[in-house]
Amino acid sequence: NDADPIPLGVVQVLSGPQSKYGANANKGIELAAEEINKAGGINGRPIRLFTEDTAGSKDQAINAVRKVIGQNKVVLVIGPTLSTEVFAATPIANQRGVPSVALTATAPGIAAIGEFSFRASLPEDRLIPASLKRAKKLYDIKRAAILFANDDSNMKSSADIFKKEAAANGIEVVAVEAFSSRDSDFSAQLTKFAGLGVDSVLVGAYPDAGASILTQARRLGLSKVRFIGGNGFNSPKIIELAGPAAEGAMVSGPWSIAKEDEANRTFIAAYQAKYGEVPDQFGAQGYDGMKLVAQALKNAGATIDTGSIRTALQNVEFKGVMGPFRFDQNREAALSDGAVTFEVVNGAFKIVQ
Amino acid sequence: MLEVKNISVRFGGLMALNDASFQVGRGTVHALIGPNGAGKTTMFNVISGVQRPDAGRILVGGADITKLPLHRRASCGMARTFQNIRLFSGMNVIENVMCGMHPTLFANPVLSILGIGKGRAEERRCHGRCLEILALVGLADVAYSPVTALSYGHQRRVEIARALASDPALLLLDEPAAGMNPSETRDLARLLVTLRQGGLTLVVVEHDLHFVMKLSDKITVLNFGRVLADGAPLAVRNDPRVIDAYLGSSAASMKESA
Amino acid sequence: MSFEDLWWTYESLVLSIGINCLLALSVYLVLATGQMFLAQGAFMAIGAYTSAMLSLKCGLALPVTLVLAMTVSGLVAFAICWPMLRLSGVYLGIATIAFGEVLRAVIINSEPLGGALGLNGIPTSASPALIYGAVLICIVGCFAAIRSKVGRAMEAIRSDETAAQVLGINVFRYKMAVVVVAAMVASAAGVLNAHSHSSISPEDFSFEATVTILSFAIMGGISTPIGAVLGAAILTSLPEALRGLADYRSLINGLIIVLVVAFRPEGLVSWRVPKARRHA
Amino acid sequence: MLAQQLLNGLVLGTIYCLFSIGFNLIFGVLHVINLVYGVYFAIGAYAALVLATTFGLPFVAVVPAVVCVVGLIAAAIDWVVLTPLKGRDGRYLASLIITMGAALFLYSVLAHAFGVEARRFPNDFGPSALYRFGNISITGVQIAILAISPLLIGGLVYFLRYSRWGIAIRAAADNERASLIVGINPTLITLGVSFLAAALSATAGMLIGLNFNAVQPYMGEFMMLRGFAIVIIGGLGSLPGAAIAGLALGIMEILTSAYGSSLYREVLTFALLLLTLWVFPNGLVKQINARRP
Amino acid sequence: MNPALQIRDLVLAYGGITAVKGVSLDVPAGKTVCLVGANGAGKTSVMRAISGLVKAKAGSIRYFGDELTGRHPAGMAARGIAHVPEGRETFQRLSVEESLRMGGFRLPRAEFGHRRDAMFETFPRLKERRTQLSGLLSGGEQQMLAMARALISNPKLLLLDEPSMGLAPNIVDEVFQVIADLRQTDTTVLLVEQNALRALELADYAYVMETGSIVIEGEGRQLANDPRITTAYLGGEGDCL
Ligand SMILES: Nc1ncnc2c1ncn2[C@@H]1O[C@H](COP(=O)(O)OP(=O)(O)OP(=O)(O)O)[C@@H](O)[C@H]1O
Ligand SMILES: Nc1ncnc2c1ncn2[C@@H]1O[C@H](COP(=O)(O)OP(=O)(O)OP(=O)(O)O)[C@@H](O)[C@H]1O
Ligand SMILES: [Mg+2]
Ligand SMILES: [Mg+2]
Repeated sequence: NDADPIPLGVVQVLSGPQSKYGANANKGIELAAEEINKAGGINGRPIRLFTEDTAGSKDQAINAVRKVIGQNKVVLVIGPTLSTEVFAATPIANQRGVPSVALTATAPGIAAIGEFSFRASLPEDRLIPASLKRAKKLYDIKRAAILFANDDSNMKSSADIFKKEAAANGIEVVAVEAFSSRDSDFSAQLTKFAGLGVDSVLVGAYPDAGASILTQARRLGLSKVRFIGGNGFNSPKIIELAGPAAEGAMVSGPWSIAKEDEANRTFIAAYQAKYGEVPDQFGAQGYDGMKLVAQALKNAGATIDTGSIRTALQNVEFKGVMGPFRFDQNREAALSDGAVTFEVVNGAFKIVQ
Repeated sequence: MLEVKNISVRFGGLMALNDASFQVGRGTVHALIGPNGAGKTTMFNVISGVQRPDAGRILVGGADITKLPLHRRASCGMARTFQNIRLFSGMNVIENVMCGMHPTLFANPVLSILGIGKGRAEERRCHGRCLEILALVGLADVAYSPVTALSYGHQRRVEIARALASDPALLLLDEPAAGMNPSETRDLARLLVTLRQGGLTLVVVEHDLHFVMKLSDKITVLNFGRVLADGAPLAVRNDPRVIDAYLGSSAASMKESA
Repeated sequence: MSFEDLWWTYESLVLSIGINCLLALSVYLVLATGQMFLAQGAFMAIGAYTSAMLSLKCGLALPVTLVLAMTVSGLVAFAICWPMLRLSGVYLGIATIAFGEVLRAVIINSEPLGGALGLNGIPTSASPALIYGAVLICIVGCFAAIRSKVGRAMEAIRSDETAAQVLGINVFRYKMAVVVVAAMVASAAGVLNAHSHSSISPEDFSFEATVTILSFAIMGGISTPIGAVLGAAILTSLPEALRGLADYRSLINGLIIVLVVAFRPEGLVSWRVPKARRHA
Repeated sequence: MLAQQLLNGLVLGTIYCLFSIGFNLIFGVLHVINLVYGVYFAIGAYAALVLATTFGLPFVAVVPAVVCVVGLIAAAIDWVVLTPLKGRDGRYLASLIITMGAALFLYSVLAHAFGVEARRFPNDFGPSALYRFGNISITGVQIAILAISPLLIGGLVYFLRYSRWGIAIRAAADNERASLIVGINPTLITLGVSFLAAALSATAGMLIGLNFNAVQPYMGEFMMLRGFAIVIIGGLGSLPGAAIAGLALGIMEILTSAYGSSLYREVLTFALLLLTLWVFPNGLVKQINARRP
Repeated sequence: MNPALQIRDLVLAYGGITAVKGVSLDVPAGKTVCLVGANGAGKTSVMRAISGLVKAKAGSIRYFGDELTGRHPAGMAARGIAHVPEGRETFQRLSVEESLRMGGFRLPRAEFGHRRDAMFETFPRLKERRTQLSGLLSGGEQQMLAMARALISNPKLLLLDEPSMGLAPNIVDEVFQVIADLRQTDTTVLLVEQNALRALELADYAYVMETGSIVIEGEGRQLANDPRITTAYLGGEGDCL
């Protein structure tokens, strides 16, 4: 029927410790869906979201994807949140020929899972070089240390990319240290860095651990050292938690609350109005991801089936709060103007050129 | 049958056994008595291998078993009961006794698991034999009750039945009559006499002197881990050192009853 | 919803239940001898990684990798028996968990095994028939074993090791045999898990995974294999059954576990298997 | 650098001690594995956070309030969760599972109430000053941790060993029926121990939340595994053992990261545990086996 | 005479099995009453019911007029009831001295010291072993400890379940002496004993139980010479073979 809602699956971590990533992405998705439906839907048809929680578990991610496809007959799946979940669950969608769009997973190889597997998040090998290049130019960093959560696949790949790009930019990496995502004490690693006289620390950590690292570093006297984060760092949470210790930290991302364009301002205002808090990168990714999918559906025209959606996704041209967007040949994100780099100045992210 | 040679066991500063030696003749009933804490149970523990002695040797039928692993002693024909009852609390009475037969079950475990061939036959034999033993100690009618539902005295009988199940040549009983009234004690004594006639060698620790005097062929008295006296029941009973350390005033009543 | 869709929707769940049944049985076996041998996660990992590597790198078929992985696990279990079985009670429990965590850290830091990301694209060749066949064999095997002299010896060991030894039961040999068998069952579960989900990563075999596996057996009841299996089935499907509750899911899930254990501390199934068959 | 690293180790080790004493009370003395213990850690931190932000209480008032509030909450929860297991054998395992369920429940409650994202204390809350002695820096919170922990450990050891109620705790854990006979109610004792242990856990949670300045619902989880390891390495039920093990583990973790590689830092705990048990199968401070062979 | 303990139609069951089927007995204050019977007769069950360890299915237990059924077992010690249980029930991980402290939990520190010294005088063996963990004591030593743990609190009602079990003859004498001495005080004693002859001779009054019911009762000395008893429970004329 022409007026029937278009069923879409949303599979995210909505409970458990990792829900801080999935829940925010989901907020962005719902906000976008609401706007789309308010604006008349897709070619006259509203969209309907079937949202399922994975609790951060692979098994549940698989079952959730199976449920939205098998039972709710969705034509496309948005998610899952974490890279490991994507690796487990996306093959299932592929098996049925249902396109899936991962919005937040950054580990390498995700789009390669199958013909129907897309990834809208900018992988880190596009973000980190930007940070390093600018940091090198602005602050002339020479001696760096790497610190990352080695039991987290995203952070592990951050660290690998840091290593490679530091070499490419002529930055000497004098130490590579790790921690576990469950840790909250980083004093040993940081004291060691202080002893090695590094001028910068390249961090693969999520905001919670990242803020602790910054706070402890300042305490241990690494006050002049520049901290450069990977994608995990790109959150206002870092500033909120680390307070003054966050000053001078740098990060690159596809999006920042500091981006001063019309689309971004409207998005932030709408998000704040709906949820009473400012969005973080996950919220923006969710929002843009949903809008991107809607654009593709619109392009697919009247005959909405999984095949046509796949083609539409492959060819979509979209401009969201993160800037212009399309997928490349390998179904990876190809943001045409790439990453923006920010630095914390006076308790807020400022874009640096 | 059993030779205990210069056994010493030390717990911290305490010599629980101090150079204790005695011999048990084949087919006899040998009593081990002594004050509380004299080391009788410790001696049983050493003989059955539960406790490693600090010095000394244990010989059974001439063979030195001092270093033999615990579980191998059962197949040498040794069985024991525990003073503080140690039944397998999750099982019922007959299962407990069947566990006692374990060293006499030789069928391949795989056959037993599958319940075929030798395994099956053996299982039947085991079950039948255990029922007989239970009848012997007067527990036939509670064969299938959980052991935890038994009164103290009955649990003690299960202990004895379980020890008998392996068809031992040497049986060590630690206070078998504790918790039994005089008539029950008498039944037990009768049972033990029958067993001795069947060629079984018995070592008994017991504080019930009537029982000990009537039943035993020889008595060893332990005191502070040392052998205080060793000999025929009458001689031991009249030994002033034994009266002083162990019997107390009851020595007098013993004489009357004898 | 057509039957086909219904089956497709719950296929993974059904497979997971079978695999978790195997794990629960592995826990059941060790607990039946009173050993807190909690390396199920570790042996699952050994099975899963061995089989995944063999099929990804050498292209071997599932039956072959299954047998090889189980052999490897059996050997590893055999090797760690000697130091481990000197420990008893919670000491053994925590030591086996520690073994699992050490193994996991080694995998995390090992590039060939994919590090924290794990291995992906493993052929999904585990069929429901294979998984449930294995479960059936294990259940029947467990029942047959506990009804024989082997089962009596196992319970005797659980109840009082010293007394069992005095009765002539070779406690060490029994414990070792049970641990090796349990490790092989757990590794079979690991293999089947890898080949039904297509991806494995170290976090699947963490401490939490082991506790979850343990909870299958405890909640179902460890007096019979049926209890363990039932526990696995219920606890595996619970998160799916509660999907309607959205974010209150884990809250209710936790509450259900508390209530079940509080009202049935011996587990859902608490009857015991007789260890002496009554003959006429 | 070495001096700073040793100080880092000392602080971390003391934090481990603080956490493990209470854990050992439940695990080693009551013979119950209580996974909720890690939640009390977080509840302690959140309680402090709420008292400090919503009610604006000063640090000195927050500490006793947290101890009482969390202690009572814990006693109530443990009464629901642990009393059904009384007198059962296999208490370790059943308690592990029931408290796992309870922890799942409570984590959800915390997450619903406070969100899963980290929160922080107000800037000027608690002894937040930073002191520098030459190359070495130390914060007021760290000094507080270093000062409070030995007092608590010493006090608890004395209490358990010599006071009548301390003996009663061990008696109730040892033989419930006998303790009923002599007129000690094991249920009340359990509740008392829950209160005590949770108060310790909450204190630790609050201090650690302050030290790292991040409070999260799941913050206790990373301590739980180490708590297990420390209690086992030290010897079940031995508070001095746990103190030694906690301190040693903290220092060794820091030194390994500092002079070896931090890649294997997390494993160190478990490798250390396996090595210790290899040599001392009953932990460093062996509890005398009170069962005759 | 004021009965310290008045049991009426007491019924006890374990699961489906009725172990005690309507027992009534009286223990007058300050007297010693003895309960004898074969294994499994239900003696221990009656004792446990008094101290609240098993719940009565029916019937009443009055202690100086106060109904005990349904009361929490932990409250019995405060009422002045002490129990030497079957199987000793010692605190394995507590030292001898600590165990005694638990027995005298309510005593002030100084009084506890006196009572403890008195116990050590009665059982010198315990004094020698005062710092040893109870679980490592020999069987007889544990029995002495259970006895001392009960006596130390100066109970008003003392429940003794086979107090002489596992004790050497000279210590058995000591225990019977203690019980005889208690007759001189106002302590009430309910005694279960397999050493029935001596118990009956000591007791003011005695009950004989058989499969859950009381079958004979009477003055202690009178029963000691009753032929029904001597043949069934006392093993005839003491000749065991
Ligand atoms: N494992 C141990 N550690 C310390 N002391 C022990 C240990 N085992 C036994 N003892 C001590 O050794 C002594 C001898 O104990 P044992 O049990 O052999 O005495 P017994 O002769 O059997 O006494 P009873 O007649 O009371 O049973 C006792 O004083 C006991 O306290
Ligand atoms: N925990 C229990 N569960 C089930 N039945 C029990 C339990 N305890 C005792 N019984 C049953 O209750 C009856 C009375 O037992 P009780 O222990 O009171 O006997 P008793 O007179 O003290 O015997 P004994 O002289 O052997 O100590 C027995 O038949 C016994 O089987
Ligand atoms: Mg003895
Ligand atoms: Mg009795």
